[in-house]
Amino acid sequence: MFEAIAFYLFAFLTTLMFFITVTTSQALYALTALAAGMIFISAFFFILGADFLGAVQIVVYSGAVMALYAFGMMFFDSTREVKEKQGNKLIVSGLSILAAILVVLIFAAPMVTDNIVALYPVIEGAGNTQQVGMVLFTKYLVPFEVAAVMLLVAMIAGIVLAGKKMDLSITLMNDAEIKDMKKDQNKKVLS
Amino acid sequence: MEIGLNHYLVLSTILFSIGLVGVMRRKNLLLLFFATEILLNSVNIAFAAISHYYGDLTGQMFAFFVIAIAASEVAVGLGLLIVWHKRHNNIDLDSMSTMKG
Amino acid sequence: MELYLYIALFSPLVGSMFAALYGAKPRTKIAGVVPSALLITSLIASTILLAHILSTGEIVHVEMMTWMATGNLYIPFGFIVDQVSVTMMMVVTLVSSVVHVYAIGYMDHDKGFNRFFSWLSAFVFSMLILVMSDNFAGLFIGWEGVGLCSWGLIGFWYHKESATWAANEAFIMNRIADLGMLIGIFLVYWNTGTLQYEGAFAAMQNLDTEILTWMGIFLFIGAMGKSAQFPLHTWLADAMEGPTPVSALIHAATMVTAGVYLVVRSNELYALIPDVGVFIASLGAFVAMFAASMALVNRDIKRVIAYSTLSQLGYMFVAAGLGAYWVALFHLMAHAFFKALLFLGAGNVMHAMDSELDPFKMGGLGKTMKASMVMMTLASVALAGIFPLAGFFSKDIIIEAAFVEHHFIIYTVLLLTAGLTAFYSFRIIALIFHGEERYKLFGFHPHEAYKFMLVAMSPLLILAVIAGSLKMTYFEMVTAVLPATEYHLHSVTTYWIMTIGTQIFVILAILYAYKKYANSSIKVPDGTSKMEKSFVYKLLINQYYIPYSYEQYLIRPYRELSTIFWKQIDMKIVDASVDGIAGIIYGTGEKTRAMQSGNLSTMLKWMVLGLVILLSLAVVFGLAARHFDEIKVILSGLGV
Amino acid sequence: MLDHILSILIFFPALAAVLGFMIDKNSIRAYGVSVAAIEFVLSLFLWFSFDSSISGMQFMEQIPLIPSFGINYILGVDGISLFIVILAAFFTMIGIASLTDTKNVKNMIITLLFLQMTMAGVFVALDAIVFYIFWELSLVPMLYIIGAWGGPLRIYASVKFFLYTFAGSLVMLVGMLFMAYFYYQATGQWSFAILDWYRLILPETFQLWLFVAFFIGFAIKVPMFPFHTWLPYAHGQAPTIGSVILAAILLKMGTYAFIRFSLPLFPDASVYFMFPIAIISIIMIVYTAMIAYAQEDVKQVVAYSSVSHMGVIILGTFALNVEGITGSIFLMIAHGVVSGALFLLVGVIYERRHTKMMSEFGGLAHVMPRYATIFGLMLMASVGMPLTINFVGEFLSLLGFYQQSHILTLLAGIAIVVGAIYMLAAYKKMFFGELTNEKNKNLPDVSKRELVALIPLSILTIVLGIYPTPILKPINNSVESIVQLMHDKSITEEAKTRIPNLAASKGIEITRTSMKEAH
Repeated sequence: MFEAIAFYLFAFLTTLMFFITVTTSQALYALTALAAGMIFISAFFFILGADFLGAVQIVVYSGAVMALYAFGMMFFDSTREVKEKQGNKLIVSGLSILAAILVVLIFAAPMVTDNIVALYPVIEGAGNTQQVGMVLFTKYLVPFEVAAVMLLVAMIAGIVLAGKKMDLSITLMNDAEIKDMKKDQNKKVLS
Repeated sequence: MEIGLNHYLVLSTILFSIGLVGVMRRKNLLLLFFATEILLNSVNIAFAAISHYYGDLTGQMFAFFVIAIAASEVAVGLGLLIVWHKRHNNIDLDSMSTMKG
Repeated sequence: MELYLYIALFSPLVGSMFAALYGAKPRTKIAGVVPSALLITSLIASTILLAHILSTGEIVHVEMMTWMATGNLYIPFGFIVDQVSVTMMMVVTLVSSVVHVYAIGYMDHDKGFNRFFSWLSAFVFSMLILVMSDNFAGLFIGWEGVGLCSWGLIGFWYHKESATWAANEAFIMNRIADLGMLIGIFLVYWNTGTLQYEGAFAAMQNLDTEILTWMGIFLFIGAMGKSAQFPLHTWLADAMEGPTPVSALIHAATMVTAGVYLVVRSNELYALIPDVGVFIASLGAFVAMFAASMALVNRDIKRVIAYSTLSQLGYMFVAAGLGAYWVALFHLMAHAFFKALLFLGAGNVMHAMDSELDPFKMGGLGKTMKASMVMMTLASVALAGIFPLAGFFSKDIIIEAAFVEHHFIIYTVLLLTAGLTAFYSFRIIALIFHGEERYKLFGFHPHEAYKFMLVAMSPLLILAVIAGSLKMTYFEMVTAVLPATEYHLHSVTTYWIMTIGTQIFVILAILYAYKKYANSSIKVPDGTSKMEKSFVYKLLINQYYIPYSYEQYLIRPYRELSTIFWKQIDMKIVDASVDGIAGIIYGTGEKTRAMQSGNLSTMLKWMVLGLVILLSLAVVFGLAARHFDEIKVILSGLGV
Repeated sequence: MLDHILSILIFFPALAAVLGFMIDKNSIRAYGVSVAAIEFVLSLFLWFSFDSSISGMQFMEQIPLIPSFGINYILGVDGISLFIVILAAFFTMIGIASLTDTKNVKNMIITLLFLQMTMAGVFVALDAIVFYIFWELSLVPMLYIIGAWGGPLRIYASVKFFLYTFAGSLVMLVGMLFMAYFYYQATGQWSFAILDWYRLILPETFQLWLFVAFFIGFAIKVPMFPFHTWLPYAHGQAPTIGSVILAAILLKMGTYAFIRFSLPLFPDASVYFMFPIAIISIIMIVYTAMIAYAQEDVKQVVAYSSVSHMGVIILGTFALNVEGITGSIFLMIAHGVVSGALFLLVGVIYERRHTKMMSEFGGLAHVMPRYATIFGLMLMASVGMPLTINFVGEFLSLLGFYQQSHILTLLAGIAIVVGAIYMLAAYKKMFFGELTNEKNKNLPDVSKRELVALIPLSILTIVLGIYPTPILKPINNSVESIVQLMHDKSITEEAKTRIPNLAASKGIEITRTSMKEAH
């Protein structure tokens, strides 16, 4: 009973948050709603007994990703309202709903068979974190390491991409310098 | 009232389609990234649920990796976003049409 | 004897090549003299062969080399000189020698003099191959060869539109018939296994009548083309565009008789299928009458003579069709002499009148051209079949044969035609040589031809006069290879009544022609007289509207259909459908290019659409896999 | 040297072409002519040392390329391919010799030498993959020739030519792969060797499908109605030399492949499709002849006449008896000579007047008598006058098919009538009549360089028309063995009766097509 109440509550909240994220015209609202949605999702993980995953979700998303987004938004004028030309709403919603129905249909049909054999069964008598650790460092060791390298690469890439000409500051330049820079940029764009 | 796997799957589907809506209607690149996060997370829910109901840890493992990928995506994506913004002073999707065939 | 055979055959070829060497050079007498001399050599060689055959009765048969050999097919270049082919050789070499010598004078001023002799000798060579070959394929070589030379000679004055048109018409019409001939040859090969006359005719004795009938019909179609039988006759009259010596040689004496030769040569085949023979005879009789009727009113000397040739060819086919092969051959020979003479005489007249052909514009030429007048008159008498000239012996016997064989309709037609023949022959004689000197009105200055031309014509004159007396000798010679049917009426009285009756009928026709056309009241017709307005006259002068209808209903539709095929079907359907396929591919590319607008948002929408499609496919296939058995039942119910 | 003469024939011109890049521009013509002449002498040497009493393959070479898939470099000639190889070398030679002053003459000569390589390769290859490679490679030089030296529509024409033929040959490739797969299924070994395939007896349904696959590739190349529309464009736009080689040799690839592949591999299917193909051929013959009559451009007349004649070749091939097939092979050579000469002749006048419209001419016989004479000779050969080279082929082809069907042969025989119509009409328009066009008044007659090409062709036309035996005999022997093979291989009753049994009728043992020699 408690589980059901929790599920429906968080389901409602997550849906709402995400809905706000995709519909609001304020970037800041969207960011906040997304962060909230992420935290609500971790609740499902806890309900499902995947404690470690829930913790990671909160740490990574709300901590790291959202912080990154927040920093990113500082580069742009995030306070100004985002102008978005809207296309045909009917197509957008229609396609989405159609996709949803189809996925549900697929889920409803063949997945609920019982002949799925667990590849890495839950180990009795061990906590979730323990289990995760055991599987992650035995069976998924190589992917895990690869994922680590990938994160490293992504980090470097992020720094390199974003950090180009970090030392330039438009506010500190005079008009002539800005003009020069613009010219340079234009050239680059053209090339 | 028992909450079964299907409930989670339906929830995941709903979130997924909200993500799709976002992907399709957002013209701001940053907000588009938000929508992709939603997509990834909706799948994570499904993974975790399946993992739970079948007593198999594979789902959780996949969810981990999805999170890792999401994190790196954000890192690289934001980097690119900043570069674009520096050049063009906007991050409007409609301005990105150099791949016109 | 083989040496003489080769000399007879190849000296015209050498002559042709010799003249061809001078082809692009300005005219020179030597290009005419050498081929003529070589032709006379050929004539002498043929005469020796004739003497040999007459004295010993031996047939000369040589096989020079293999032409085609593949599978079971074996075709050599083989030549045979027997009683039939030696007759043809004599006719061909004799008439062509005369014509060559004559043409040296006639073509005197033409700048294509050298080319003319090259073609003319080449023609003689082809004709000799035709008559001397010992197989159907060799015959076909000659057959096409004479067609080619005829094309070159009709279109000799190639700057004249009408000449080239006539040349092409003759060639194409002959080709139509040649197709029949080719099919006939195929039939012979696949049914007898050989194309050699000897083997083929021997094998034919055991074949079905039906196959033989088809063979006979197809071979005869070939003969119809070359001998200009109805309905392929129109080219012969148009072929008169060629120089007159050509008309004399090709379109009177030799090439057009090739069809008769073919039927005579294949007598063993036609003897087996008398029904086809009757058809040939009927067609011949029809053409005899039909052509003679057109000759009645024509206002072109050469065309009149051409129609007369056509009419006489009809006679020959009657004889050949009725089984009187030797008679056909005999008439062929006699006809060659007097008709060539007639043409050459007409050539003299043309020469004198600056190529004017309308006899109504002549008249009274007898005073200046006595020799020509005598020759043409004698030739016409021979043609009309008056005793004792050649025509009497050869032509009357055909009429008699028709009577004896109880084909009375043919007999009547031929008899009437004999009258018509006499009438139209003497119509032009009267118009040209007698009556008022109308040419003065048009400012012509006629003169007699060169002496040597007249001398050259004299052998023909002599033969036209005396050929009849050779009848029995000839009969004995040629019946060694042909069926020896003699045509005698049972009752002597009937014979005399018929002969004298025919003679009187013919003489009356001649007198009528003189009365009508030799008087001084003849004017150049201007289309106003009552006769010219009559329907019959119009019908005849327009050749029964046959050339007109060919032009309207065959040539023009062919031309239009060709254009439609090209412009409409080939370009707009066949090619366009190919281009259409390419166009569809290009078009899809152009259309779908809009998808690649480069706008990320649009592309994302497409991505979602793709996702939806994939998902639907998954659902469909999932359902199909689950309900496979039911679907199978439904499909089998639908009959798939 | 004899052991590798075929490889030498293929790769010598290619090597020479590569070296040709280093040759100075001024001496390239002499270089090209001498290379082509050596090639031609080599091909004559091949003929000289060819044993015409053997019906099978000779001068076989075999080098494994991909042994695990049975792809080998196998070469060999028999009577069927020998003369086309010689003809190809011959045309390359006179083509280069008579080449008029074009831009980039060096590239042209090098391209022609490459083309010679591919042509030789196609006709001597006995491995399906090697055959296919040369088959496709031959498109490239021709594409370049049309695209680089062609008329105003050259890009369209060359792309059409390439895509059309390429699409067809892809279908053929699928057929070949399936054939090899079938061979693998039947024997447990991969093989692309044609002589291995000859031994395979296929079920009738397979034969039908494979026949169709091969047919599409070949038919487009021939080109057969309704796939012929690339040809007029290609000919119309190609430079003279391109048209000559295209008509004389490249088109023969299709008909040659019919005899090399379709007939012996699928005898039952050949019999099954005999009448449909015969009807297509008849449509080809009559329809394109009529189109030729309607043309205003003399080159198009010759181009369409090519299609018409190819119809007779196909008809002869599908007569499926010795007379017909021998005739069709002979006609391939004959048509090569005659149409090549006709295209050269058209090139002569185009060179002088830069137009091919017949309405521009008229009365040319007055100013160019020698030209008119040679054109007349070739015209008569094209029309099928006896004692010219074409007649032998046409006569035998039609004679052969007459055994199969009387009515269809009668219809096909219309070729000799309609052929005469368009050719004579074209000749009349060009050469006869008064000389009306001022521009034509001072045209020079054929030059020495042009005569270098035209005289040998004229001599060939007549000599082979009078004495075809030296060519007919080797062809005949090889064809007999193929017909016998087809008879032995055929399954259905109809095929057994349609294809004659030579061994029985002749009472002699005909050597089976060289399977022993292959291994």
